Amino acid sequence: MQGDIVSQGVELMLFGMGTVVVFLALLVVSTTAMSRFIARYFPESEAPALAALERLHGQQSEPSDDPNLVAAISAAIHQYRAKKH
Amino acid sequence: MQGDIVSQGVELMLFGMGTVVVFLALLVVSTTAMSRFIARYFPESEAPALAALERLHGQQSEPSDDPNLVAAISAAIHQYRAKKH
Amino acid sequence: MQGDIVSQGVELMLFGMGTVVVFLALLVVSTTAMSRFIARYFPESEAPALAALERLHGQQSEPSDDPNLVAAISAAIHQYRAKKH
Amino acid sequence: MDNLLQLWSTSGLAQMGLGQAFMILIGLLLLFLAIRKGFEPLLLVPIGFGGILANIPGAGLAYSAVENAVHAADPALMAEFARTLGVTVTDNMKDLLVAYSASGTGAHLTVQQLALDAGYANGMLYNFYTVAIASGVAPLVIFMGVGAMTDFGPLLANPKTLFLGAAAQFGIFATVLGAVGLTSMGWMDFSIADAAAIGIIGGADGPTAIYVSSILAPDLLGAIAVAAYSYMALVPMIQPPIMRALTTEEERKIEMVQLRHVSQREKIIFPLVLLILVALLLPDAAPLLGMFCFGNLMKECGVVDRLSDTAQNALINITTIFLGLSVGSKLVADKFLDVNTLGILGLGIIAFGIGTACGVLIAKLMNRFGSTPLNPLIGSAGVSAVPMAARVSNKIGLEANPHNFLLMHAMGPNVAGVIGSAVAAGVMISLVGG
Amino acid sequence: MDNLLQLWSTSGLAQMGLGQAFMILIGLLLLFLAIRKGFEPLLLVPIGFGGILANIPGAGLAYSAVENAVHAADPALMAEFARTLGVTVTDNMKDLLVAYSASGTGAHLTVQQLALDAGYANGMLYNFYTVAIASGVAPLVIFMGVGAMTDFGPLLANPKTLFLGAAAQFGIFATVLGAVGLTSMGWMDFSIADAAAIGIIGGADGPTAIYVSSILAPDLLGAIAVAAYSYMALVPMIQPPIMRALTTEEERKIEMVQLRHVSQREKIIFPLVLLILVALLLPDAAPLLGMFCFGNLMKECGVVDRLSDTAQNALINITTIFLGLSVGSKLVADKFLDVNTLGILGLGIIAFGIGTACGVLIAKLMNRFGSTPLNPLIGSAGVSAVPMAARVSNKIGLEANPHNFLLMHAMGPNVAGVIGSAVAAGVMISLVGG
Amino acid sequence: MDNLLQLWSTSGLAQMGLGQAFMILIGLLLLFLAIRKGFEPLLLVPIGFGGILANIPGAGLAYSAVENAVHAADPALMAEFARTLGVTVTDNMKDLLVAYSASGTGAHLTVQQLALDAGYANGMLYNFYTVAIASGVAPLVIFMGVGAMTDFGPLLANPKTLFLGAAAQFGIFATVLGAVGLTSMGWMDFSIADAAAIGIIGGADGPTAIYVSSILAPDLLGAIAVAAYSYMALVPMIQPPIMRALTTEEERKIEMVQLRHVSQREKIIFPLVLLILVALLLPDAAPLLGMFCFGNLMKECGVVDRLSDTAQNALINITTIFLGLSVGSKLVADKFLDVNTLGILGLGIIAFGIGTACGVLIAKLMNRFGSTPLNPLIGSAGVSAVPMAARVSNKIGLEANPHNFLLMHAMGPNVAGVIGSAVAAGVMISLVGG
Ligand code: NA
Ligand code: NA
Ligand code: NA
Repeated sequence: MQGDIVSQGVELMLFGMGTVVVFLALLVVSTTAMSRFIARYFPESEAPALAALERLHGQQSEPSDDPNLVAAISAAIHQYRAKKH
Repeated sequence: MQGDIVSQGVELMLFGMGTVVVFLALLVVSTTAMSRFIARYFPESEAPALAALERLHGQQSEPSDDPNLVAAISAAIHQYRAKKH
Repeated sequence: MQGDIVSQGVELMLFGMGTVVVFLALLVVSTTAMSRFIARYFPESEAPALAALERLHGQQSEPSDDPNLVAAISAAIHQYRAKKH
Repeated sequence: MDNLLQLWSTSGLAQMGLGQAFMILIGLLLLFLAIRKGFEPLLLVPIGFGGILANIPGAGLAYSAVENAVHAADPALMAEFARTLGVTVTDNMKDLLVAYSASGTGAHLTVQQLALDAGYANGMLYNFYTVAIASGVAPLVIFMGVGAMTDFGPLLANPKTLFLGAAAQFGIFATVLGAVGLTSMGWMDFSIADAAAIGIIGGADGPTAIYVSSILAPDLLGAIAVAAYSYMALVPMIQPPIMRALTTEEERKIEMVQLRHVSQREKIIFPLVLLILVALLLPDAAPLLGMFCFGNLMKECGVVDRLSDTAQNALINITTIFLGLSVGSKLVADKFLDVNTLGILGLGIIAFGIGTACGVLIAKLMNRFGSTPLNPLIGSAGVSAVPMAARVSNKIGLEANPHNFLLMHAMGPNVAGVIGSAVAAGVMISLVGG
Repeated sequence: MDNLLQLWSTSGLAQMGLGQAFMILIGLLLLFLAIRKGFEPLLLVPIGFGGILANIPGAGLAYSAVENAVHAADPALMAEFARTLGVTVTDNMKDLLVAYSASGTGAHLTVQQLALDAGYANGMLYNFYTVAIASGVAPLVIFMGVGAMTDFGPLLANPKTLFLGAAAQFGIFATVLGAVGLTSMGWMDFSIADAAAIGIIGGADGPTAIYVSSILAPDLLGAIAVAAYSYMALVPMIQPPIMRALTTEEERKIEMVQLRHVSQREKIIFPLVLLILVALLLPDAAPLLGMFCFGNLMKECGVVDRLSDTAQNALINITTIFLGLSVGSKLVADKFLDVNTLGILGLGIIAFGIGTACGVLIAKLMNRFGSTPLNPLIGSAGVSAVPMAARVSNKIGLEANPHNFLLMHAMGPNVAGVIGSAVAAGVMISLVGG
Repeated sequence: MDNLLQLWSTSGLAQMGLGQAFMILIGLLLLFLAIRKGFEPLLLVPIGFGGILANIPGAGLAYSAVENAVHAADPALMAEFARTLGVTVTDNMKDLLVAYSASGTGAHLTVQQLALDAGYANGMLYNFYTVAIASGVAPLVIFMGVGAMTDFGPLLANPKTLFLGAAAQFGIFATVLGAVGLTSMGWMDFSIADAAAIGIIGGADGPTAIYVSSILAPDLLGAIAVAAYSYMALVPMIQPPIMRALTTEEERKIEMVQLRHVSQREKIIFPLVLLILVALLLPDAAPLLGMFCFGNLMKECGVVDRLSDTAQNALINITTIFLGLSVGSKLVADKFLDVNTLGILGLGIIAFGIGTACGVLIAKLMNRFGSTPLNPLIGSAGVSAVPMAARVSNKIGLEANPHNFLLMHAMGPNVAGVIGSAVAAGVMISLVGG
């Protein structure tokens, strides 16, 4: 880099900010294109997606609405957490 | 350190043990002073302290005295632990 | 190693495979001897062995056959796992 | 008696300098802020504690073996150092250190060996710094862990928010200008590399700031890291006045449309798209953004959960402990107590302010020209400071309109700001560090 | 304008070579196989990602500071390098690197210092490789973790299955022969050390393969690791046809007697017996098998559960992340894109096939001469590829006879194969690496 | 045939020395004690296993590349070594190693490079030792983890118990006297630094003992660590007779008043008070006590729980594994099998006994002159050996008076003993190591 330090700073600002904006603009374009491409050619059917999500997170959708059970569960989790410390 | 090894050893004992005693005596003084200072100027009201402790440990004081629940809890925890291995 | 590369390869094969077979054969002999020695002189009485295993794994043999409890347990474990994510 | 004298002369009280005492107080202040006020405690507790350790007089924990030898100033050893380095011994031992750092490989190694043979050793914190920061590994590993904790869903649902993340980086470059301005007026003495490292405070991203300063301005690293983390903790105080001043009540009330569902596939592909863009355009940002994308890919791909969990827990925690202590080693009095440190602290807060303002203003601009409504309050989240800045946007939004939940909308610019400042880091390393 | 040129000249697009672009595609392919097809994702995700990072043009992440300096080819610096190394500068910069690696200690250190002083730095992946693999520590730590996850119970219940683990290692040595054969015919160019390292792919054991190649053939490490892990993932496709071809329906239906109970004491003593045998007979296998036995002893002894848990979780995960990225650094285009890589990939699959066949055939032999029935399908598990190969044995067994559960029986030869290939590794290091 | 000879000559049996065989048995004995008898298994399992690995003949796992080259004794290489070091080759290869360790930087590096070029490598355990112990990092990290597990509550409730922790350190210094006495009588051959390192066994604190010996007497480290951990495990056998002999039935029955509640604030401030005292008075204890206080602050401050958890789990476990194996590397026969080792084992147990006795006696003294009743049994806990010694106090107390629960009261002197021996370590490093 040539010139005095102020002009170096100005240049750094111009080229730096320029690069940031150009890069993120390209990222906007690529991301949008990628999302559209996937939505068009590899759409996830909602049900399998949900299943995949559940598989990933070890969740299961079985209802656990018995209030007694829910109480037991939350108590067990509390106690488990308390034990951890 | 000068002198033969025995006199070096004696010196090391004297200065070493002396330092240990002096250091821990100063620690007694500073600790006592610190505790008094805190008790006087920054007393923890008991209730918030307990709350803080509970927050720290994720415990909660809600009673879980239903014997059925307690059984469920301990069984769940056992099974959880067994699964971990 | 002397000779051209093919004879080196043949030698490596002969000595290598030989060592593998001899080593594992010795391991068969030593392992069998070790198992017999232990079975003869230091037999684990079955019950303590089971207890040791349980101690190791934090399991306990108490029956948890109340179906209600089992449901609570599995629900608690599910929920605990789900929370982890 | 000799032993008593030796013990006394090696005690801290006998060697305590005013600067060291002051820096120990600074360390205690950082601990107070972290523990009592909740200022980014995960970093400021280790940094503050490391700062105290670094300033223990006579312990030399933050110095290399050679520095420790020079501080001890044994005349015979100093004479040998001087002979090896080809200089004359002076009263000012700093000259020796200058000559040492300018020496060639042979002399360098010999002086090191002389110091070690004379019983001097590298300080504990110096070793931590060498392994964790000088090698560059600790900030990169933390960035990997941050990647593994980041959800790009909101960003993918509304990619335009990337522009807000870009806008807020103007704080970085405005600060560079400020630093060179102060220098040209003779008030401070920063090189262009120093200015770039100071600017990165405006990125509001700890590991990025530490990574850039370790390359461009290692001597300023302590002040820069302290400023970056302190101001990140102060975001809920710095940002709201600026946000209120630049927006009307009506703008703050704007409700945004709910974000679309983002598929798992998009989330898996996104870090790869970002990586390829980096590879094509800005290789100097590859270490930072590469590790970030790697962490995110591990999280999203769903097949290496045990690696992802470790990256988010054991590994990032271990690294944080040593990173913090290492940063603390740069709080040693003779490096930190300098008028430049004041300049850095002042410029840092300006950087945060300008970044916030630019984010909000560009959001207003986009709202004016865009088709879908955009609440300008989410622009301020573009400085990063994840997730604090997004929470601030949400809070100010709720004040204006109790049905206006901006949190998820603000997470888009928030993570975009992380990418933006990593890109800025790459540009500056490329232009200034080469 | 200068800056624009500088930015452009440092961008990836301006420097991208065909080889690098191709290797980035290979990296993406590995990620696809790992994530979508489930090919050993714990290793292939980091390896694939590391491969992409290594080939980012201009970033030099996989190169040392000296290599980066030579690639940048600054004329003044190159002249100084050449002077230090005592060679004449040519247009071909590779000559400089050859001279550098052949140089003595003094010249070596001086050139390094020159490169560092000129602002070049070791790439991130180069550092990872140096620390994790060149030092040998990462494969050993992973082997320790694998030991802590291994149950020798089925092996102890039926020690004869160790012979199946021995037989399957013939794949290793047949491949050595293949590699030297290709070389003697002039189709490839492998040294005997290269041939040994390639053979170890047939061991179907990742850490062993990486450990051996890091000692015997570091340049081939990338291809060997990729081949080993890919073929381990392909075991369910490679093995079944061979197993079916070599066995009759009747043999596949053989039911085996239930395994006896193995006491905890036997499990505790076994790793020590193995260690003592290694100590007496094959010291060159001591690092690998020693760490393996150590991990297993920690697991079985029951008194150091917290160490064993850490070895199986945090420690092995952290090591896997860095091992994978480090292996990726060997996927750099100018080292990987070579006709030898094709040879390695071809030889590797042959190694798996021969190992599988030998295991099955020896099992048939043992069945003919032994007293208790032995299903030959468990022979194929002797290649290791734990636990995939044992599952394959079980599956094929169930196809022939729905009451035939071979899984536990196949675990014996399966873990025996791990020991067998570690022994083979020791022999080869002893004979070829000395 | 040549290959068979080569294989045989590299086998362990052909190279096994009597010392190595004996040390392997020692390793097995340590494993037996750890696994079957529960002797400090977390350390003694890795140490015992490392000891076996270190003594595998021909593997050279505990030696540097240069040592391995000298043991192999290739005549041409030895001649080159001798030429570089400027000595004449003799039959006794030890002379070469002595000349090597006395050589200057240049010769040192050249000999290393010669050994590496000739295909010799640093042994695995040698590398572990270099990274974990020679650098000092492993004992410090373990001390940090111990700090994060320590509750200073009982100490803060009754600060006077710090005197008991001081008194019990007399065992350390009495042992120093014993060691120099044995030397002056010509029975052993210890330097004053050796004597100091041996004395620290009486501190009953593993990481402190390893840290001090790694600085003052690396050659004795193996014996010192083994003695320290073995005697810590034997505390329930060593202490009770001494405690009973020095106290009356009446004294053992003394019930102590319940400890007052200690506030969270006191617990947060205490590690800082301790740190400041260290900084002012004893900088040489700063690494040990600094890391200890840091761990404790992380635990008590309540805002960095994830760091504290990692310091108490993954980090301390990983470090323990490598620390143990590294200590094992010092059990190599030619360093361990020495009459001095017997002296160390003998002196170590005397140190424990004297420490216990002093703690009890000073407690009796304090009980006589103090206002509140003090059960002298808690004095023995001042040796540290946390929490074993406190449990012993409790058990003996319960025997005399079934309503007398001394455990919490004994935790005060127990943790005070940790501080006391770290202070003693600082004094000795300051006076002897400088
Ligand atoms: Na940012
Ligand atoms: Na195998
Ligand atoms: Na102690």
